[in-house]
Amino acid sequence: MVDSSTRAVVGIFTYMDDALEAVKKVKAANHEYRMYSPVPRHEIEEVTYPEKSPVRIVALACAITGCIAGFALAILCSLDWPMRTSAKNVASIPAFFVPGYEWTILFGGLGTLGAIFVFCKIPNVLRTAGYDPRFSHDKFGVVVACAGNQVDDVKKRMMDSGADEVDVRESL
Amino acid sequence: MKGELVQLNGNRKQAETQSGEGLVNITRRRFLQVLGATSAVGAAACAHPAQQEILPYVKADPEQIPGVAAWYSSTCTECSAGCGLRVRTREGRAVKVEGNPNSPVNRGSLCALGQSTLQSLYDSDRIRHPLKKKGMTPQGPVFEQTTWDEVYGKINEALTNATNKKVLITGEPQAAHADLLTPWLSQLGFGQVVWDPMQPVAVAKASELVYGTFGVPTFSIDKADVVVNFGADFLETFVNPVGYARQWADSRRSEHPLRFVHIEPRLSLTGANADLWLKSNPASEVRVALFIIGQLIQRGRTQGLPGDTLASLKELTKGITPEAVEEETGIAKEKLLLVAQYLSDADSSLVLAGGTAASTSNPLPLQVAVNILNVMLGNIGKTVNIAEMAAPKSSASDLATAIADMQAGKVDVLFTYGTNPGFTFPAAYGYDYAVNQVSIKGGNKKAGLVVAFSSFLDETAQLADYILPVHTGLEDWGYTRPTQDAISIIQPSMRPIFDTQSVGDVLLTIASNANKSIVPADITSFDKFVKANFLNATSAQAGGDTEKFWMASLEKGGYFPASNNNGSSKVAINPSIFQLSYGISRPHLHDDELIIYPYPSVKTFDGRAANKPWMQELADPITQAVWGAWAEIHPDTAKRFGLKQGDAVILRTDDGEAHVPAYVTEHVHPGIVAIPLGQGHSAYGRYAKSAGQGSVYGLLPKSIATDADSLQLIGGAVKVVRGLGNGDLVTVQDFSSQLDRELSRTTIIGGAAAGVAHAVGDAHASGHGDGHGEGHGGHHEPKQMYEQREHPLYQWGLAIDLAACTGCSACVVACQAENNIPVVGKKIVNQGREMSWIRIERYYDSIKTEDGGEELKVSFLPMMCQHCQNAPCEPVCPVYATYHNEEGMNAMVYNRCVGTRYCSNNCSYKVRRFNWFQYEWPELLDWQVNPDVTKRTVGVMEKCTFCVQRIAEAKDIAKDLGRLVEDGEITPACVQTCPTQALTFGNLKDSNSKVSKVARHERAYKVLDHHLNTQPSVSYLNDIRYKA
Amino acid sequence: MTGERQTAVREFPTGVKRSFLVSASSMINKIRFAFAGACVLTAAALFVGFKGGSVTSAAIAQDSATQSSDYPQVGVRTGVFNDGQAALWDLNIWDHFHYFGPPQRARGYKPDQPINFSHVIHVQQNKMECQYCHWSVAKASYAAIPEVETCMGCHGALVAGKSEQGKKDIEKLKEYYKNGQPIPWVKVHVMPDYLKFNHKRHVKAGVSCQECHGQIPEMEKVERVSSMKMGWCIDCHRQRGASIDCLVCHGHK
Amino acid sequence: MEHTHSEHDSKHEPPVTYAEVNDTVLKMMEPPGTGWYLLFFSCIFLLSIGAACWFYQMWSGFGESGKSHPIGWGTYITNFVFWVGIAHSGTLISAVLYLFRAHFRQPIYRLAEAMTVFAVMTAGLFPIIHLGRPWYALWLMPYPNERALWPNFRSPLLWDVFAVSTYFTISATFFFVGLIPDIAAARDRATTKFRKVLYGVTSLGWRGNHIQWKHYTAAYLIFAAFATPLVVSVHSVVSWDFAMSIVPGWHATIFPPYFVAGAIFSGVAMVVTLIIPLRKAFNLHRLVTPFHFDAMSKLILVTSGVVTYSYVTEFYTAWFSNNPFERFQFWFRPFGEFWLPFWGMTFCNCIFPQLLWIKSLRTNIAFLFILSIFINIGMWLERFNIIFQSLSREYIPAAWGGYNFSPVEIGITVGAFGWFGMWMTLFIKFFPSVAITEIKEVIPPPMRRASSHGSGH
Repeated sequence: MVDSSTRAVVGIFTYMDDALEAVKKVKAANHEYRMYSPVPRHEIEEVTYPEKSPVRIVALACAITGCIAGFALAILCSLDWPMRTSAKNVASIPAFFVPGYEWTILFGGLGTLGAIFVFCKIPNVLRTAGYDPRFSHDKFGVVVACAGNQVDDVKKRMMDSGADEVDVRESL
Repeated sequence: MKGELVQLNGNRKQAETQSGEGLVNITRRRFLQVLGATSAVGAAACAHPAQQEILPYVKADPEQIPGVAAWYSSTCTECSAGCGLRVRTREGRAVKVEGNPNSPVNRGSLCALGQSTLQSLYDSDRIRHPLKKKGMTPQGPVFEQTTWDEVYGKINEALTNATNKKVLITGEPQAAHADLLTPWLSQLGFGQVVWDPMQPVAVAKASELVYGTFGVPTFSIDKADVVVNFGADFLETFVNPVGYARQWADSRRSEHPLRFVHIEPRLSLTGANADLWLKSNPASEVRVALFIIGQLIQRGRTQGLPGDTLASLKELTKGITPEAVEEETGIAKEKLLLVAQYLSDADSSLVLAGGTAASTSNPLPLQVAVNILNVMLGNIGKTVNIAEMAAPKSSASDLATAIADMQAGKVDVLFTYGTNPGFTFPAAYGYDYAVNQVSIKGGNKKAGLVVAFSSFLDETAQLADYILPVHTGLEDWGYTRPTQDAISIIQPSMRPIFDTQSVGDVLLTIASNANKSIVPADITSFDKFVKANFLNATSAQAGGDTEKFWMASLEKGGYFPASNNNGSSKVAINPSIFQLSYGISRPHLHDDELIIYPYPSVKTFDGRAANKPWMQELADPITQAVWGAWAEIHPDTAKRFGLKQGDAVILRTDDGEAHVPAYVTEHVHPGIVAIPLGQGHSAYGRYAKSAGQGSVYGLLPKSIATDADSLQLIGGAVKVVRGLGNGDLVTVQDFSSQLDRELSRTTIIGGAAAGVAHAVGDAHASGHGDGHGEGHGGHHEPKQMYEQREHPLYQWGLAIDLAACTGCSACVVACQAENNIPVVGKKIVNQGREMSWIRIERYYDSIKTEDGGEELKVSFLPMMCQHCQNAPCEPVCPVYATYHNEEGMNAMVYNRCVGTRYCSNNCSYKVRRFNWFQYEWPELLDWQVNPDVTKRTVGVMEKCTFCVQRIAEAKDIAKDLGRLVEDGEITPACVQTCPTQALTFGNLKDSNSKVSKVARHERAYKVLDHHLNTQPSVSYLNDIRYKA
Repeated sequence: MTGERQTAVREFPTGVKRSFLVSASSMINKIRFAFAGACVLTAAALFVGFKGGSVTSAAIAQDSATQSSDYPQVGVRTGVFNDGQAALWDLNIWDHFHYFGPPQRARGYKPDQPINFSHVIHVQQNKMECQYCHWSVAKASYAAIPEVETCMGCHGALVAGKSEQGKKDIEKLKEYYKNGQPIPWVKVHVMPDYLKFNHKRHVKAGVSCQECHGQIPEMEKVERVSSMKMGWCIDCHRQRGASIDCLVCHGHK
Repeated sequence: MEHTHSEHDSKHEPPVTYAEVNDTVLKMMEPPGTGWYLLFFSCIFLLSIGAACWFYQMWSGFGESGKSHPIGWGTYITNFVFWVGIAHSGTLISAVLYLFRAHFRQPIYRLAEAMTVFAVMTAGLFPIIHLGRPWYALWLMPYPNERALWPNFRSPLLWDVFAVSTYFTISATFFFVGLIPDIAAARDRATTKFRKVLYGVTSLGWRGNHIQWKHYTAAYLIFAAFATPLVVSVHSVVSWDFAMSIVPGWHATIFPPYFVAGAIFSGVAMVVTLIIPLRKAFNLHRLVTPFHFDAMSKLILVTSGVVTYSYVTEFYTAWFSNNPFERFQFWFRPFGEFWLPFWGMTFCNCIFPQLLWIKSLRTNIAFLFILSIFINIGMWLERFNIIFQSLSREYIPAAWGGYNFSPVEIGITVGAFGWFGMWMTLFIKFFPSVAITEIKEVIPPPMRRASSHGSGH
């Protein structure tokens, strides 16, 4: 599939419903596509990615790890050199709720950040085929990767949906 | 401020002990620390602190093992009580002074001044070589270094040429010097003048009139049931404060405590410990004494008196009505009658007079009346031992005459040593002018010679043409005679630091230069003289092997036979006593005048302690003030003069003025202004000079109490003028009420039947009722969420008997000396940053009397780290710098401390101290630093450790012996030195230890424990007060 | 925009999961190699840190086994990982560069002494006991440096030295003694001010000198071979069941 | 943004569009003018004063600050609590209100969040500054070391280390994640090389495709969910520094909610203090409207009520406990020697904000600005009162004492404002200080056909 003849067809839309229309059409033709938008909209999600995001699972796992790690840190460090303070137990569990709690959040938060990095594929140092700076401004975009012989079909589907312009980028 | 110990950036000299354990060069290290904090990258890599050296001895010293202390016995020379000392030395340096348990005077204890004798030895301003006066500048005289030979030559020349009088002014000489001076004075034709303002000469004179012998009797306070005291501060400075405090305390904590009435216009430390303090009009005490005599005659308690005297006494006391005495003395007649009642009811009693209250223009009548009282009450031979009398040689009139002679040009040669008349004699006499007359002209218009034998450039020494630096007490030989038979040896505990000589050797050299033979030829030096005299005096005991006896005596500290000389009760009343005037002599006061009331304090005595930073920074037990003098003024009077606490006050007489801050307190008579003696030096050293401006002695009138030959301290009128702004009063405690917080508690015992009646929570009897209420920390059952801490071997604990604690603050200085606690200076104390680990809290509260009135109750509460089992400070430290160890101690690890100060915030007792700055010891004072205790660096917390170094040492020794530490082997510095042995330390785990027993005492409680459940390791025993 | 399009790089090849650094520019690769290189270098440095620098006990033990058996063949106490180490991360490399403190506190500190005293001659060859000179070590906290008098006991009249250097040094020693001056030895085992180290207790507990000081008998010039950091002390205290209460060593001197 | 909408409609202004949002916000980031430089260098100047004072304090000794015996904590811990408090409203606005879908948050939340991060950075300095030996601050971290020692996990100060470091990490992450799409927008409009590189790097190559948005929104919600308990926990932990001790006046169970309410109170006030000049300077009137000020005023009014209630409760508990030490402490605060800070605090925090009951004042910008400054002062005084008054009158009357304000600690306090201001100033100039994406989110998307979805969420 991956060869030099692959093209990127870029549709630029002013209106979100037009773009979604195009997505539906492209999807119907089984094309691989990316839809770009200046904002996240649930309408877009419903069309493009209706499943739940796995980020949540990662966050939960990390948070649980953090909780265990926080408690373990406090307990093990205290037991490593047991020093009494004020007749309190060496491993005073109530006091260790704080490190446990804080590390739950810390690990959970950092895990979520990691999840974003992994799932959103950032940091991304590469140029992106078909990306247009207007997408971060006020335009919606639908980019389709297709073989050279499918370009016209895709282009037509986009124009039909109401694209402002459709570009074909050669050297994908 | 000049003279502060804090030297933040300058003059940090790397000190090294003789063993070469160099102290860390703080400057560089701190610089690196600062760098490290700001830039984590190791800029340290390029900085190499100077390498440390480790210096061995050249020759082995058999007495020294590096790192092991050697102890030497000696005798204290700070005052004339003659307390035995044990000096701890490390690598040849004296580092700590403690009482010698063998000495009958102090029985192992030592007062604050005695302990700070180390700061005489290591006084940074000591004279280090012979000096010759170069000239005068506006800032004072300038001296240049000279040689011993030159000065001896000059002296010899002057002695040869002298045609007029030759005068030697000394302090109250120790016995060895007295023995040497007797031939010396006569052979060399010197007249001796003795001047020591602390000597109770009036007491001695009155003894002569009533008992027949000149001298100060020995008192047995512990044998009295009732003590009535006219101002004698026997818990502070009077004759033998350490010994008397012990006697007093032994009685107070016994089954039958003595009842103590104190009569004085000002609340002194001694008065604060009395059951009843009666605020008398100044100089009116004699009327009280006469009134009591009259009352006793009425009640028939005259058994000790010869018949004829009784008749004359009746005559003398005729017409003294209670009302009249109330009018004269300002004391309610009920109280006066009560005092008379106490005395007449008591089997044995003691009446004393002394101190400033008795230093009036005619002190003799009061002293005589007191002696008569003792005779009437049958106290002679019981509580007053007139067979053991010390005869003070001090004479104010001699000195006054000598000054007049000098002014008149009748003196050619003047030697001074051991006294400071240039400061401690009323400036009105013009001592300095007189000395200049000797120095400039001499009698025969040739230059006279003034030589001071002195280690310190004080007001007297700086008048001299030449100064010969002499050894301080810890470098010198000598002996004192604390009782008639006993001899307490003064033995050097270290080699002289500087080019100094013993006074004895100086005198011997002068004599031999003048070809006078005053001692046998084989005695070539003063130490030989001391040894010979000692062995002579004890020849009966020495047996054959005198050398062995001498070594044993040196080790013991002297020769202390058991004294069973209680003496007879035979008195010889001189009829001339009825010729004395028993009236009150007080000057007429103008509106802007008050009667000046200078008093010696435990801080400075007569001024001799003024250059000792420990004594300057020691909080005065009553006023809690530090550094310098203050003027105690009654609130009513203060209002009249428009003064408030801390205002600058100028006290002015025709003869001089003193600038002091006002200290407004109810506990002085409204007619007086009370000032501690001994501050406001113009010379003597950096600390003395920095503390205060203008000396009290400068205000005293040119009048001597001629009948008693002592200084008239009280009775002069002084103008009180509001100065500009703030008078720089610095106190460490600003709030005096316990607010019902039951910190210091009192057991009120009542009536004639002594015994513990009931406990009250604190001095406010109301609200806490009688019986064993809530406040019984000692029996407080620990309520504990967590399992109780196990203490496998030891659980160290301390118990403090408040009934025995007088508030004398000796423990504070002991702690300061032992634990390298820095002296920080007035400014930093004023910021609330004093470093002392022990604080003597002083509270004024009131006790309800039977008739519904209120009596003042002064409480002293020594407060140090309580080593709580549930210490609030411990769990809050983020780095375990403080934690609980298995010996029950609240451990503090300085080097782990990062300085959050959370522990201090959370300490309910506020006993933790923070190092706000890097405190450094000035040169020479740093020699005293205890090598066993870590010096704390800036930014760390510190606190009482129960002298962990002593615990470690005792455990180390016990381990060598294969056993546990036994009871009594560990005495922290405070416990060791306490004059009243109010403190007990030991192992609480061992239920038979002394401290366990004390902690189980029925008076025992723990401060704040019933509020906070902190479970301190320090127990307190309720104070005891008689119900008035 | 057009320029960008021409140089655009694929974002998503259909059906192939694109990895983060596929088609990375040469710059990225450089960074990767630099990182990997740094890791290798660090590992090497750590290894040097573990092993390098000091005299290690094993080496001493092997060298000295054939020479003398008068003193116990005990190595420097093994720390957490290696000789004289306070913790796994307490590396010689830090000491060599004095990152965390002055050289006096680091392993490998080997200062020049005023007199080139050789423990090899005195202990190894002449079989002198440690405590003959360091006589207070079982009596006090401090291990005494011998008095100059002690040295003179032999060197005063009997021993004048063999080598040129030795003769010169002994002359120097006599000079010190004649002038009544202590020899300004440079302290090798510098401990912080806030620490109590009681030699007596350790000697009596059977800790040999070498466990802390290394094979002094083999040293021509005395060198600090163990870190003497707290973790190192504690490790031994724990193993021997000695107290690890802070106040045993801290709070007093 | 419906309200904005309708308001605009009434004024016959066109509705805000995506492009307008983008342009307005990015315009704020245009090359700085004189005013900005003046502000920036004043901040640097203040910061240098603070840095110099701190260095002097470390060199000379901690005594250069005004603390004493018995007042071991003072200005620095006050500043610490103050700045942590300031930080709180940022997280409140960004996370809690996000979860509650409170739309008035959008235009102010970015600024509030920046304030959070920079305030925590400021707050975090003070526990180190206040150490007697700051060069050993590392010992509070549980890192393996050659001393074989660990920190004491039972100490509330160690909890602080955990709480504040977590708070900083999470809020900074949250802040940064929120910024990514906006930086991407800025990158795509950047003109200078410096900015291209800066935004190119910091946007992490964000493109905004549908997969990224999917995970992004999911993660953002989770972040908000993580940050929300932090709002409660961090100031609770900070309050335990006091509540866990036995100092009369500190040892109170009400402290955590009391501190959290106070933190939000002070933080919202600080947001108002910052947003008003910004609004004016960058002409954000169409984004930050009276509606927002009204909402914030209401928040201030509520939290002022909670804070006032807490004050009263403290007094009531002290009275009701019959504990003599507590009772004395709470008598001492209003009527003792140091009554001024107490009554100052009461006026600023309890009395003055009551004027917000008047509707017109709630949207009166000048009044709000003055009020917010008073509240900031009042909240500083509150912390100072708690720390200083409680410590100055503890159990033992003999150990009571006062405080010596020193120029050094005043310098460091001022320096902290410089430090905070420096970051704020830099941020405003280099990053979008109003959330572009979030505002766009509440604008109805452009639709060719009438949408059945309606606008907004």
